[in-house]
Amino acid sequence: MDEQSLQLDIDTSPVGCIVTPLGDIDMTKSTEFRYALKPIIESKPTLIIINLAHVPYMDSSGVATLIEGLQLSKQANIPFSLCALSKGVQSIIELARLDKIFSIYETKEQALEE
Amino acid sequence: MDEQSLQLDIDTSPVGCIVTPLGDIDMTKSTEFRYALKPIIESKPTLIIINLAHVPYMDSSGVATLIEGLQLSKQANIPFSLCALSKGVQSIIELARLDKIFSIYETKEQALEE
Amino acid sequence: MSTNHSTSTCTIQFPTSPAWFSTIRQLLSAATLQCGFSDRDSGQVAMAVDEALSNIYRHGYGGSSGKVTLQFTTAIEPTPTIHIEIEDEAEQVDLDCIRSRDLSDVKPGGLGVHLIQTVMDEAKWSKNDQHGMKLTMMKRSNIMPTTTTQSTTSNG
Amino acid sequence: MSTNHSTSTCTIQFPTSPAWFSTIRQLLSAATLQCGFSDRDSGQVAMAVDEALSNIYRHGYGGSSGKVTLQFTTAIEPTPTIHIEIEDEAEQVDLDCIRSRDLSDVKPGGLGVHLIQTVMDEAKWSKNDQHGMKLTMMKRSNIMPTTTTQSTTSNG
Ligand SMILES: Nc1ncnc2c1ncn2[C@@H]1O[C@H](COP(=O)(O)OP(=O)(O)O)[C@@H](O)[C@H]1O
Ligand SMILES: Nc1ncnc2c1ncn2[C@@H]1O[C@H](COP(=O)(O)OP(=O)(O)O)[C@@H](O)[C@H]1O
Repeated sequence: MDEQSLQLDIDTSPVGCIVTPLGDIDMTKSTEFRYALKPIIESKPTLIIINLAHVPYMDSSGVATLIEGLQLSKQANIPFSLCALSKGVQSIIELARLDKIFSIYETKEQALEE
Repeated sequence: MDEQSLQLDIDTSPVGCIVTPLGDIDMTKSTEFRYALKPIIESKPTLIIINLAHVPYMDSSGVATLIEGLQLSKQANIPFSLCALSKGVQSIIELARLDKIFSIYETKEQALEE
Repeated sequence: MSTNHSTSTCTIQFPTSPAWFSTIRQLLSAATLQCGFSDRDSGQVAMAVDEALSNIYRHGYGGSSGKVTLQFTTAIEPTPTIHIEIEDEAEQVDLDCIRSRDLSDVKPGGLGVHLIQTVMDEAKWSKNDQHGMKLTMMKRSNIMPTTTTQSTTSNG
Repeated sequence: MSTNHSTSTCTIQFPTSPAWFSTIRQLLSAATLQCGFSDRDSGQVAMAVDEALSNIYRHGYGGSSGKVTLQFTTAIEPTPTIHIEIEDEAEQVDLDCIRSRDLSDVKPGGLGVHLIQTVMDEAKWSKNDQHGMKLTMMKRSNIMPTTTTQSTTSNG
């Protein structure tokens, strides 16, 4: 069972902010993920990259959080992208037909280059 | 499901060899663990430390592998110790009444000092 | 590990507490992989069940934990297949309310029913006789069945 | 997460393939934690079931995969308790063969039965009527029961 709180690496630098959640993002974690993203967006970094390399599974509540993050970032004029999608995350993003909505990069480095 | 092979960090230096298995060691992994330990013992390092910090669960077949490792090391005159036991591993070692049989240290550093 | 496939059946009654969901996903993954589903299909079945349980928790029980009974049966021949039934004891809702929304309107939420209907070959909600709802789902694996039948291998 | 406890019951039939074992451990952990077991007790129940399944795989089925039916029921009152039954369809063995060895003789192997008997409050092997063996186990949690009864909490 997985009742711990969401683990999140946040790497802030002048180039932007890279957010790396660790572990599945399902109903037990998505609210926390949302609360973590909000102040990051409000701090107005140069850009925001969500690194999903260590998220084997994400449910629709996690996807909803990403959509909200994208929309809030857009309003604040901050580029918002996803990178290093695991197979599980890739699958739900495609099934939700969001693969054209998000900027998706294969690696963190490629996401930073934009 | 966990059908991947056993992940193992092996850190060899003049001081000795520190073996760090990653993940549960149950029936699906213990044979592999045994095959990994044998050549290490045969290479006659100064000492062998099994770092169990990243093994949340070990079953009796894993414990059997440790006993075999201890006995082979003893024959070869190599100090063999365990360190950084997770709660799960600690529990099975105690239940099997092996806590006095193995040299057990809290940290890698303490195990190295001996 | 053995490459032979085998079936499983399960009936489990548990609370819709989200703390159970990752365990249930793992259970469905194990069952589908063992009967021959691909990784991808197996993950999708686990996702469909996860989304169904989330909906029962949020909509059926209004964010409280309530009883759920999950049953599944896997088959290997002629194609790896899983049949799943999820029953709750929550308020019965109008079946018309359970539907996918227009996805071209990008907004947070409202994806669960779409995902369930997309990844499963069949997904049907119905009202139970007395109280509660029932979701019946079925999925066949997209990969070709192997010629191996369910048998025992000696690998010990 | 909710701190209220709740019960679960499960009947699952699956192959004794070791690939299932981690899933089954997770299932037992979830069930025992949810009904109020401590982390330690919960881990021990999962271990007992794991060891029992390993023995069925190795001794009962001689290292092949065979059918196993696992049933469990948890209760909260008066003390968190789990009842477990594991039935196989393997050769029946003399019950005297299933016993713990002298642990003072340190050697690899021969720990499973000792572990099962030590961590569970009851563990009894028997022969089924027709074929196969049955292991019946019970454990009560060592922690004091909370006064919370099984109810729903609104935390959504
Ligand atoms: N188990 C259920 N019980 C009652 N209503 C449900 C259930 N599942 C789905 N629904 C209804 O179907 C709608 C669509 O569900 P879904 O696609 O998962 O999106 P969301 O849950 O975000 O609204 C819900 O808003 C709800 O009205
Ligand atoms: N499910 C089972 N079916 C048949 N024999 C069993 C079973 N479980 C245990 N045994 C017998 O009990 C003995 C002790 O088992 P155990 O303590 O787990 O040690 P080990 O399996 O390493 O021998 C086994 O050697 C075997 O003869």
